[in-house]
Amino acid sequence: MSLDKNGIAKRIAQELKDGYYVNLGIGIPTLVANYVPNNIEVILQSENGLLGIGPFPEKGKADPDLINAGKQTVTTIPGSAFFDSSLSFAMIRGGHIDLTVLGAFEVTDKGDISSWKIPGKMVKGMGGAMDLVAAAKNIIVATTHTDRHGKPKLKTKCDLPLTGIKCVKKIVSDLAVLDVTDKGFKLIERAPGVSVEEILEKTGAPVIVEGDIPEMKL
Amino acid sequence: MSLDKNGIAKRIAQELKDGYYVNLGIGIPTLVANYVPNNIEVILQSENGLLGIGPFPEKGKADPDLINAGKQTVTTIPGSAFFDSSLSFAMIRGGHIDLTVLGAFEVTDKGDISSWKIPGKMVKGMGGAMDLVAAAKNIIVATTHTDRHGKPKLKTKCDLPLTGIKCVKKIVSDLAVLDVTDKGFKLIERAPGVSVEEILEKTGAPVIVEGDIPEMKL
Amino acid sequence: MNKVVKNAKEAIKDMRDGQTFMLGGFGLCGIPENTIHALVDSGLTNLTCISNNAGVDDFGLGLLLKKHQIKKMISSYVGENKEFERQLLSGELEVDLIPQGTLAERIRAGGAGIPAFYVPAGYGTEVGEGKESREFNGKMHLLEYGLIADFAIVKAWKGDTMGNLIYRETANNFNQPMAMAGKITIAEVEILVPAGELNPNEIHTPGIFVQRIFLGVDYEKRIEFETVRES
Amino acid sequence: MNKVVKNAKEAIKDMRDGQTFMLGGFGLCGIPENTIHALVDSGLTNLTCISNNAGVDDFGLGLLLKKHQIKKMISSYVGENKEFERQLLSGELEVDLIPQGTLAERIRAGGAGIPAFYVPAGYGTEVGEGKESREFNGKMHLLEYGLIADFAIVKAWKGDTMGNLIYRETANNFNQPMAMAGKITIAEVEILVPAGELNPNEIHTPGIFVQRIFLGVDYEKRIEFETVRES
Repeated sequence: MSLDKNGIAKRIAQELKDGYYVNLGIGIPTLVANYVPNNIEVILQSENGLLGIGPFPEKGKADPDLINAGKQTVTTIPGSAFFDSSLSFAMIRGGHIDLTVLGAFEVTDKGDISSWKIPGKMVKGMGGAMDLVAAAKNIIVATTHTDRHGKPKLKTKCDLPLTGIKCVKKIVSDLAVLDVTDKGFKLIERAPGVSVEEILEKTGAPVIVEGDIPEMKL
Repeated sequence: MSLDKNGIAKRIAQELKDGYYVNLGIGIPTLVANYVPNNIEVILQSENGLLGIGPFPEKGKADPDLINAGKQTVTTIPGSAFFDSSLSFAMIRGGHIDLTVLGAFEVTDKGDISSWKIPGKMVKGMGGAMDLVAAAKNIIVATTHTDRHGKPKLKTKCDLPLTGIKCVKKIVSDLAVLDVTDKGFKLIERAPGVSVEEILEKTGAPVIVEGDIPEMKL
Repeated sequence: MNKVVKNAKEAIKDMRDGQTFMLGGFGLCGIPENTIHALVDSGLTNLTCISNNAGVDDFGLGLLLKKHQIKKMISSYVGENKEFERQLLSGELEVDLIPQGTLAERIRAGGAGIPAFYVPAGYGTEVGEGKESREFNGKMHLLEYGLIADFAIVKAWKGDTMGNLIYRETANNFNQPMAMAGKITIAEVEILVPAGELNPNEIHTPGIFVQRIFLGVDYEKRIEFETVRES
Repeated sequence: MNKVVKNAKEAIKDMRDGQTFMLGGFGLCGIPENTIHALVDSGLTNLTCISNNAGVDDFGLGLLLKKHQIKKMISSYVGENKEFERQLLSGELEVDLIPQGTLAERIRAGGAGIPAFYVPAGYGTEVGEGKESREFNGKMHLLEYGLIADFAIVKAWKGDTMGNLIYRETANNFNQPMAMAGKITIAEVEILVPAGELNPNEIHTPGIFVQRIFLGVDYEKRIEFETVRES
């Protein structure tokens, strides 16, 4: 059975390691924070100028000077730090972030990603997405395997305007975990009860399948 | 009579305006701080990371964490700020310093300056001098008119390695004040009792002399 | 030296139609509310505005957009604003969208006297079209240029009479780099103290970057998306 | 997450002959004294050192120079050191002199993922020889490259267990940009506190840049030129 949003977030959380500095995009990626294993410490960066994002504030305690990159009110953890936007992107561009998780409209087997603009629709802007994908050491895309019309979002070429090229390293979808390798997509895990055949059918690019593909353990 | 060091510094202090941010080089330029007119406020920048240099500390009160760019112990004035070297040179390079005063081995009528290296002698390095001269909006050179062998330091071409080109705007020497104009040196003032003839004779480049040249008022 | 002005109106008194200004803030967090209101009252038009975001319909930059005072926006993300969308689609408003980190760095570079620099962001995308590119360390980069503005308008938490500024929490954001990049930088602050009362180790923006400062009033500090913990 | 190490010896345990390191400080102000002593004890050789200055004969970097551990210095000003002069003139030591502001910016750029940028400093001088140059805004500039190092070794005043750092007065200098530019950044501090005790508004170097931190001991803080007021 395909995963829901929380399932995807839960699987991505397994990629976290103790001491990681992580930037989580808006949407499913944000949910990853809810599944950080108890035995490790992960520091969340918000590109508007915060290291050490804490949980949302209690009701009535929101501080207008303390928001995340999605403009939501947040809190901080002990050991947090505030800084300006240029230093924030120095962290990102300089490769100091260990892991970036973001959503996508399309991802290719070369690691290209489209995530910011749909022709004909209002263009809101790329925000920090292009900086993040261009510089992150390790990018995981959190996405559904197909769009709401059932069309593959994992393809050989992006039809929508690109956010970055040759940058995505791994995809965690509602159906599978795939690595982006020099030779293209490689199937790593299946969602519980989802067959390799279904994954291949719903992927718009060749997928390398080697040996038995295990089910995700969630 | 030619000015002594303090006389040169005193004349340069007349160029200061209220609210100026000023970087003073080592040597005669440092003395300028002693002659800031009482009715104006000038903020001194030290390129190692301080805005608002105060007087030297009282005996026994030197703080090893608080030095100027000449590595001397200093104090701060109310309203001072500390910052790192990259921000310090952002101020300098970005043109935020109103006036830079520095010494020189040679200056040309094009505004070129040599001040950091004498072939055959130990090279200590340029420190911040090249950054300062390349970016300052307004550079005054404080110098003796001739070297200790009596040779002109104001010339048509620097013989020593350059610190920067086309940057010096004004020279205050022990004999005269000269502007560096598009057409070369222009005599502005004479030191008290020094004749125009003496200045011309001791300058190694043509000097524009227009009308009566007033004596400095010190 | 006197950098203190009475209010926002006095701070922008010599601003002219057609000029370029930078406006600090991220969303509605850390925006210079007093000066925005003074700009609305000024009736200045044909302005180019460098701001990460564009406010909402009835607050922040949205107020200037509604009065058609802005000719061009230079931003990274301009959602959350219907009037903006309308003007953009009708061609009344010109928009230059820039990756957020590149925007922040272009502003810092402008203030730091760096005319141009290379970044990887945007290479291979439409952002890179028409731009110079070059390979460094096996990776392609775009040449990006420093940005300065006639006026930089920033909001800080505390300031002193010499223009030294301290920002609070994530209300720092674009305010700090923009303070460096204005030919004239105007700072409005919630707390204005005499020189010497701020700890010189804690200053984010040294006073050299700030030409005018005033004590802001009546801060609304509107929250864009109030999000609270589920209990 | 555990960034706290016992001492300087542990902090540099995996440093190798021939590596490049950055060393914070300006003159003898703000230098990482503990780690310098550990480097002397380590016997590491053939090192390339990026440091604004070179210490004095019997303190700071001078101690490493005396033991011939440094192959190459990248600095802006190297006076105040006779042994340095001797090694330089005899050809034992290689020196790359860089304008101080360019050096600071190259280090920040390295840490910020900017591979190259343009500055006016040095154009038309021997510093510009062999370098790419280009005109911007009617003025010539040199292309300069970002710098990183295998290790950046910095000294801060206060630090916490997550690596957040606060510098004191002019002991900040090159420490802050260098902290950004080490593949491994080691920070020694005078005061080490648990995470949460530093005010997050006051942090100069966010912990993300720091991999190892320890409480330094026995700081001498030697003054290079003690200058006092004439009474």
